[in-house]
Amino acid sequence: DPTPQGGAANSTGASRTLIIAVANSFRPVAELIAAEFSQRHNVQIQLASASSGVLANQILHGAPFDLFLSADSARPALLVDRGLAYADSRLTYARGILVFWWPPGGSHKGGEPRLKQLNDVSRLSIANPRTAPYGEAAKALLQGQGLWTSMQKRLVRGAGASQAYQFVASGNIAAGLLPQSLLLQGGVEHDYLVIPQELYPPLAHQAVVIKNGKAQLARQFLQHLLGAGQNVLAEHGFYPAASFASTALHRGAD
Amino acid sequence: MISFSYINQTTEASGLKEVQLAESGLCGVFGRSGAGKTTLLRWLAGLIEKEGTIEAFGAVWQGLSGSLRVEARQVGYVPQESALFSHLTVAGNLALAKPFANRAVVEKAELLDVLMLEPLLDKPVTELSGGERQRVALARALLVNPRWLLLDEPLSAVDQVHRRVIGHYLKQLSARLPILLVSHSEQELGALCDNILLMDEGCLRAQGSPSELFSRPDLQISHRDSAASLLLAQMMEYDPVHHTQHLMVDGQPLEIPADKAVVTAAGETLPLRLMCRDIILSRDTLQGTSLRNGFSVTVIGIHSTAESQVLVRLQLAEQKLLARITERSAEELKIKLGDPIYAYVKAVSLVTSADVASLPAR
Amino acid sequence: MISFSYINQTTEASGLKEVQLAESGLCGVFGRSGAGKTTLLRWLAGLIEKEGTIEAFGAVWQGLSGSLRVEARQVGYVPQESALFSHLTVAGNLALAKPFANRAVVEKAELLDVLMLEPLLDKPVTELSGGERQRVALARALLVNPRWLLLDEPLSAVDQVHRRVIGHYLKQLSARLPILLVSHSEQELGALCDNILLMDEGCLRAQGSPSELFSRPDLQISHRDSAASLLLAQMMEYDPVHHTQHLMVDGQPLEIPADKAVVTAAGETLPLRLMCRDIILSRDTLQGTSLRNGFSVTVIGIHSTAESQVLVRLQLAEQKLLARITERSAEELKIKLGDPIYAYVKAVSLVTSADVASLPAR
Amino acid sequence: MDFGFSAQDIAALWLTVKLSAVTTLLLLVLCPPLAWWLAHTRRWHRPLIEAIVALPLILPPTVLGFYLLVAFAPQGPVGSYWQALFGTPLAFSFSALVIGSMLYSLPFIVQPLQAAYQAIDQRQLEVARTLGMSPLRRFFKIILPQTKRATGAAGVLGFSHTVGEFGVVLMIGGNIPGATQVLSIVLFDHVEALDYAAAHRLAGGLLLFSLLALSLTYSWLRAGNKAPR
Amino acid sequence: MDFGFSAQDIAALWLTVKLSAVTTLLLLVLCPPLAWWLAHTRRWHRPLIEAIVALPLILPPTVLGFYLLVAFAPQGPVGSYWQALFGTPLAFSFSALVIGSMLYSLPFIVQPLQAAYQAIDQRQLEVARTLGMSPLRRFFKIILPQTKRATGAAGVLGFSHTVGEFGVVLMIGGNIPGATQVLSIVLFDHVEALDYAAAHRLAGGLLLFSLLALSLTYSWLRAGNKAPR
Ligand SMILES: Nc1ncnc2c1ncn2[C@@H]1O[C@H](COP(=O)(O)OP(=O)(O)OP(=O)(O)O)[C@@H](O)[C@H]1O
Ligand SMILES: Nc1ncnc2c1ncn2[C@@H]1O[C@H](COP(=O)(O)OP(=O)(O)OP(=O)(O)O)[C@@H](O)[C@H]1O
Ligand code: MOO
Ligand SMILES: [Mg+2]
Ligand SMILES: [Mg+2]
Repeated sequence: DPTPQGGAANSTGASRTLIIAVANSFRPVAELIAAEFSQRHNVQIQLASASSGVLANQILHGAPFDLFLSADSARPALLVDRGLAYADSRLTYARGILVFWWPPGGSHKGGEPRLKQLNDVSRLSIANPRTAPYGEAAKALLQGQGLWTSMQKRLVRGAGASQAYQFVASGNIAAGLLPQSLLLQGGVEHDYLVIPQELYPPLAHQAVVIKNGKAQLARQFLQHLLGAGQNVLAEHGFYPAASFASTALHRGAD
Repeated sequence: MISFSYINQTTEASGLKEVQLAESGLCGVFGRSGAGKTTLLRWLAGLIEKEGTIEAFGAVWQGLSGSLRVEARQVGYVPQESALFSHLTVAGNLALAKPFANRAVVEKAELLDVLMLEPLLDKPVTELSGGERQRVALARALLVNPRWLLLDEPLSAVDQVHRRVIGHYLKQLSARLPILLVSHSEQELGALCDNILLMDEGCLRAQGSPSELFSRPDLQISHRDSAASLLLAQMMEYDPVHHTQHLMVDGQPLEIPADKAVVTAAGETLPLRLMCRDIILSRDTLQGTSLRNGFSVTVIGIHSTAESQVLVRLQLAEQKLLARITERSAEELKIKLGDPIYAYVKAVSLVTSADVASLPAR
Repeated sequence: MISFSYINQTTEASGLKEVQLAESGLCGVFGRSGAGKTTLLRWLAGLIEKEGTIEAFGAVWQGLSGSLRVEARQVGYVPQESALFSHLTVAGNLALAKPFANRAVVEKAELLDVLMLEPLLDKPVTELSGGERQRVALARALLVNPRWLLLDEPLSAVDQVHRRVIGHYLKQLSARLPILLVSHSEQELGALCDNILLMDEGCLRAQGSPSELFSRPDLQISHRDSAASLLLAQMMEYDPVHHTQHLMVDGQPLEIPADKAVVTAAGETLPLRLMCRDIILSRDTLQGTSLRNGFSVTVIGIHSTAESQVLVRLQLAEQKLLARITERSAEELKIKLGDPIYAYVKAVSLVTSADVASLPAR
Repeated sequence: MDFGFSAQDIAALWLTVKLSAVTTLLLLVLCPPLAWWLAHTRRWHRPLIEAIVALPLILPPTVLGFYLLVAFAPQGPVGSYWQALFGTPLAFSFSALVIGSMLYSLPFIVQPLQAAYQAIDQRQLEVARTLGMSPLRRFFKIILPQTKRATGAAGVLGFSHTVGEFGVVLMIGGNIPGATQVLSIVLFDHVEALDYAAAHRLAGGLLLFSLLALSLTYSWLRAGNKAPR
Repeated sequence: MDFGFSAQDIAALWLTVKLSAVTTLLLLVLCPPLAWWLAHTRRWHRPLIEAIVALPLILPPTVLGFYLLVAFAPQGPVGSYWQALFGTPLAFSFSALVIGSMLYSLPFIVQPLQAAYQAIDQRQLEVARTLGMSPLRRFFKIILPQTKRATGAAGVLGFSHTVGEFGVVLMIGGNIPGATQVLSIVLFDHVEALDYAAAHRLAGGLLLFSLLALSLTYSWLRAGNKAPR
């Protein structure tokens, strides 16, 4: 059993401290929920954020995290496969929302764009489909629209969704296929189209409780996230987990 | 005409106001270690800033309106430490010395020959001996065809054979090119220079011909063991049998080995350096000795120097001569001011500027 | 006893097999620029590898079983370029010279005094003049109380006044400490050294006393203008009235200015250097001249040198003397082998080792 | 040529070499005057300039990249000027990568050069002036040859640093295959996607190749520079 | 002290300074012998070692971090040894950050030192040997004082590089507030979270502070090092 011994140093003497590895894109929401949780349960919570890929790598090599909130479902599944996380803890806690954002600029007037206009943009910013779930979703959408091949030369890839957003926000790229959460966070309220759910595979954000950590506390937090925590999701650009059939259904989404 | 005034703020008391030099000739710079000789040369080359004024070759090099750039002064400078370009060979160093304008002061082939650099051309300069380095530095400075040559002890690590050959070459060059030569060798300066600058404590103290400077009893220089006088002699006929050269000094004859006079043609003037300690005074003419040259002179001064010696100042028709003898001799000869007397000198102990060439084969 | 054999693969033909030196005394190293003097000293110090063997102070420094580390040789080395520690002051440089063991060769205060370093102590060495740098390098080498002092032209940029003072000091030191001194000044070597190594083309050519070496007609050295003989004189009484010192050379009297003999007590031996060109030959004794010292000698050799000059080899009772006169004089005096003759010399033109101290105030 | 590298890998390799070479060459042209000035000026503000040169290091590359992105935007201070000048947007172009990489590697070129220039024997340069050599001639004939090794070593460091550079390039390049997708990004993507086999293959190949190239470069630098006696 | 910095910022600042200082100090102790060896050995494998020193640069920091992570993991080659020795895991500890940062900044310390050592006047060192000075004494009395500026400048670069370092630290540190969360990661997080106000404040403060610190350091280095005549 390759179960890592990691976390021993950090867990001693601070048993009421929970270390949560959270994907960059979910961090702002996680902060809100964590604040509420730690007040209610007198627990100190440390959020360690990075891209889901980096976090998974770290957990694979003994990172002392108790809970992993990934922005996808493949990486939590891998951790379970490797025996590093509890299989029964793998749950979808939120779903991402992909939008087509085309802010005004140049001859473009702004307003809510239509899906057909995807092909009109000079350059389109997406997250890297290889590493970021939002990129994967964007790719699926473009493939569905028959634009994937023809737009290759006009695609710009951010390492994560956040970079892809910055490309557009800074005015360097005309438009992007991005998480709604980021737009809300950046104060963008117009000029985007929420892509219909059926046009891309569900962006299931899954969590797992890491073995050798404070599993009890972690499960407690997860419970909170799936309960009271769900209320804040919508206003931050996520679909609640329950809004999309059962969590069990999405275990096999990868 | 070159003229400069060099101001040393700290000890400006008794310095020379201004120095004037002709646009040819070899001028020596003499003074103790730390006297400021290097500093003077660096200032003249434009490498350091110091109060003073310089006018040379009809242009102001340093004045009220600022200072002429080093690059534009067109001097040939040999620093005390050679400062060869350390990444290059000898040939590489020489190649960087591109001639200024189209003056042709030296011929490269001749220069390499005199400085014996031919066999060294392909050596990296980091593998040269001390004397070899100095010769390369001198060649490099000359190859730019400079307007003025500033030499800071350029031959201190060169052996005496080479040193004389090169000294002689410089002397010849100085007919066309003014040269400032720092040296600690009074003999060298006396034999080569027309003019000497004396430095002390950062100041220029005195300027004059070697004969003047080295015989001024107020300057310590005349008290030295190596003090000497300079006489100008007229070239007369050559005696091919004895291989000797006849000369005339203020109307009195003199005969020297011919090879001491090679460079000068009949009718011309030859400077002779007579070491004070080499002159023998006699009441009468001498016979049956190897001493062949005697002048009839008058005593015009008697100065005590080191404890038991006296410097006797002698007058020929026009020129003056210094002799150093022991007090005991002076006493026995009963030398008094105004006395007529004979001053003898060994022909082989004369030093002429030509002397530097009369050498065993290189 | 120090002995070494130095092998130069390229031109090993006519070199010296082995050199032996006493564990005291001043040994000169003489030779042209590029002759290999610096290389020899660096090898002796252990800084470069070269074939050969060195035994010194009862230990093998270089032999079949390898080479003694530089640090363990305990030499005092003054390189040709001074190589002062450039980030320090003079005092800082001297402070790094920690004495080896508890030998006390020099006293620091005296050393600073002789080398006139007191006023320079706080100066960064980058701001020293050439001669000042050399004096610091010498002091630094001496302050380690070395077993052997290796000096590579240590005084080439020092003026003649300081140079003589320091030369004299080294001469005194050499009573306790063997010294190897590279110099281009034959006069300096003749006045200071007991022993001279002659180098040429990378090889050791000859070893001998200065009088021997400088008067060997087979060595080019005797043909030079500055060639000289060395005579050993016995100190006799001092004449306080005339301030002269009486001496005896092979039973013949000699009288010199007393300040030329200050260092030596009555009864002791004083080396005298007689320049070949300063010696005057006469058939008879001379009267009524400032020439006071004549020896009765026998002609034992006549060699032509430069075109119109001859070297005459003279024999006193024990010692030998070289005189250089013109061919013309030789002819007129009819000099033949075996002739008895008088050799005169001006007292003031004698050079003694004491001479170096008889100087204008420092 | 196939060692299990994809076409994407090859394209990225080519782009990386091109980017690093251009960046290094430009730095080696632009830095010497700056380094020379820094080595010899006696102005009071020299330490300030030295500090400014080192400043890009202080920011994490991605953050530096972010600020560059803002500056390079068509409305940004640099980008607008660029667009007016060349008619094309700056960001996400090869030029942007070059500028960003240069900024990021600048201190590693300037500083060694400055140190090397300070170590040059001033007396040799003084003599050069008396020989009438112009500043440019002094630079090419004396300073450059005497600092060849330092310049070479600085170039190697700069090149390597650019090869490994990642944050800045990622931010202002946009990971466009063939245009701005360099090797470091591809490699990062492999790791990020937990595709260890591809990552190992690429990293191993890169390291082996670099080891060879660096060794050869250092050998060459060494041969050209004998230690003075 | 409050310039709008959060407690998290302050903790990260302190950790960053600690990490950079420890890394730089350790490098300044370990690199001189290596640099000296590289500067003076005539062995054939010198270029190889030089190349190996520069090699960490070739990998993107995150990828380098990944391999370190693998090595430092409790089952990894280094991590297991470490655990056996000290009883605590290596990865995600301060020690891991130090080791990673050292590896990453190594070439920037070694290379300038090596260049400085090569420029030292050999004749002075020869004389030092004849004076009987031991290698250690030669190092402390001659080599070190004469390369003070180069060492200082290398230290400054190393320090700055560690402050701005991000990829390696993120990977092997894990962004744990108070333990391994350094300033560069906090800053990155601000940008990633689109909290530009916080990012600007932190970046601005960091740059201003660094500018001051670097300027002072360079002034100090300069004062202590007069150019030789
Ligand atoms: N860069 C400098 N800064 C300060 N003082 C200096 C500097 N260079 C030389 N000096 C001092 O100025 C004086 C004159 O030095 P300079 O080098 O001109 O002497 P010098 O006559 O050439 O001596 P030497 O014959 O020994 O070469 C010396 O006392 C020296 O210590
Ligand atoms: N590092 C070196 N590599 C190769 N050749 C050298 C090296 N150093 C000196 N030489 C050569 O060896 C010969 C002897 O040099 P060395 O320095 O010993 O001469 P020297 O007798 O000291 O001359 P000087 O009186 O000019 O100082 C010279 O021809 C010189 O060019
Ligand atoms: O936080 Mo993500 O996994 O890079 O979008
Ligand atoms: Mg000088
Ligand atoms: Mg030598």
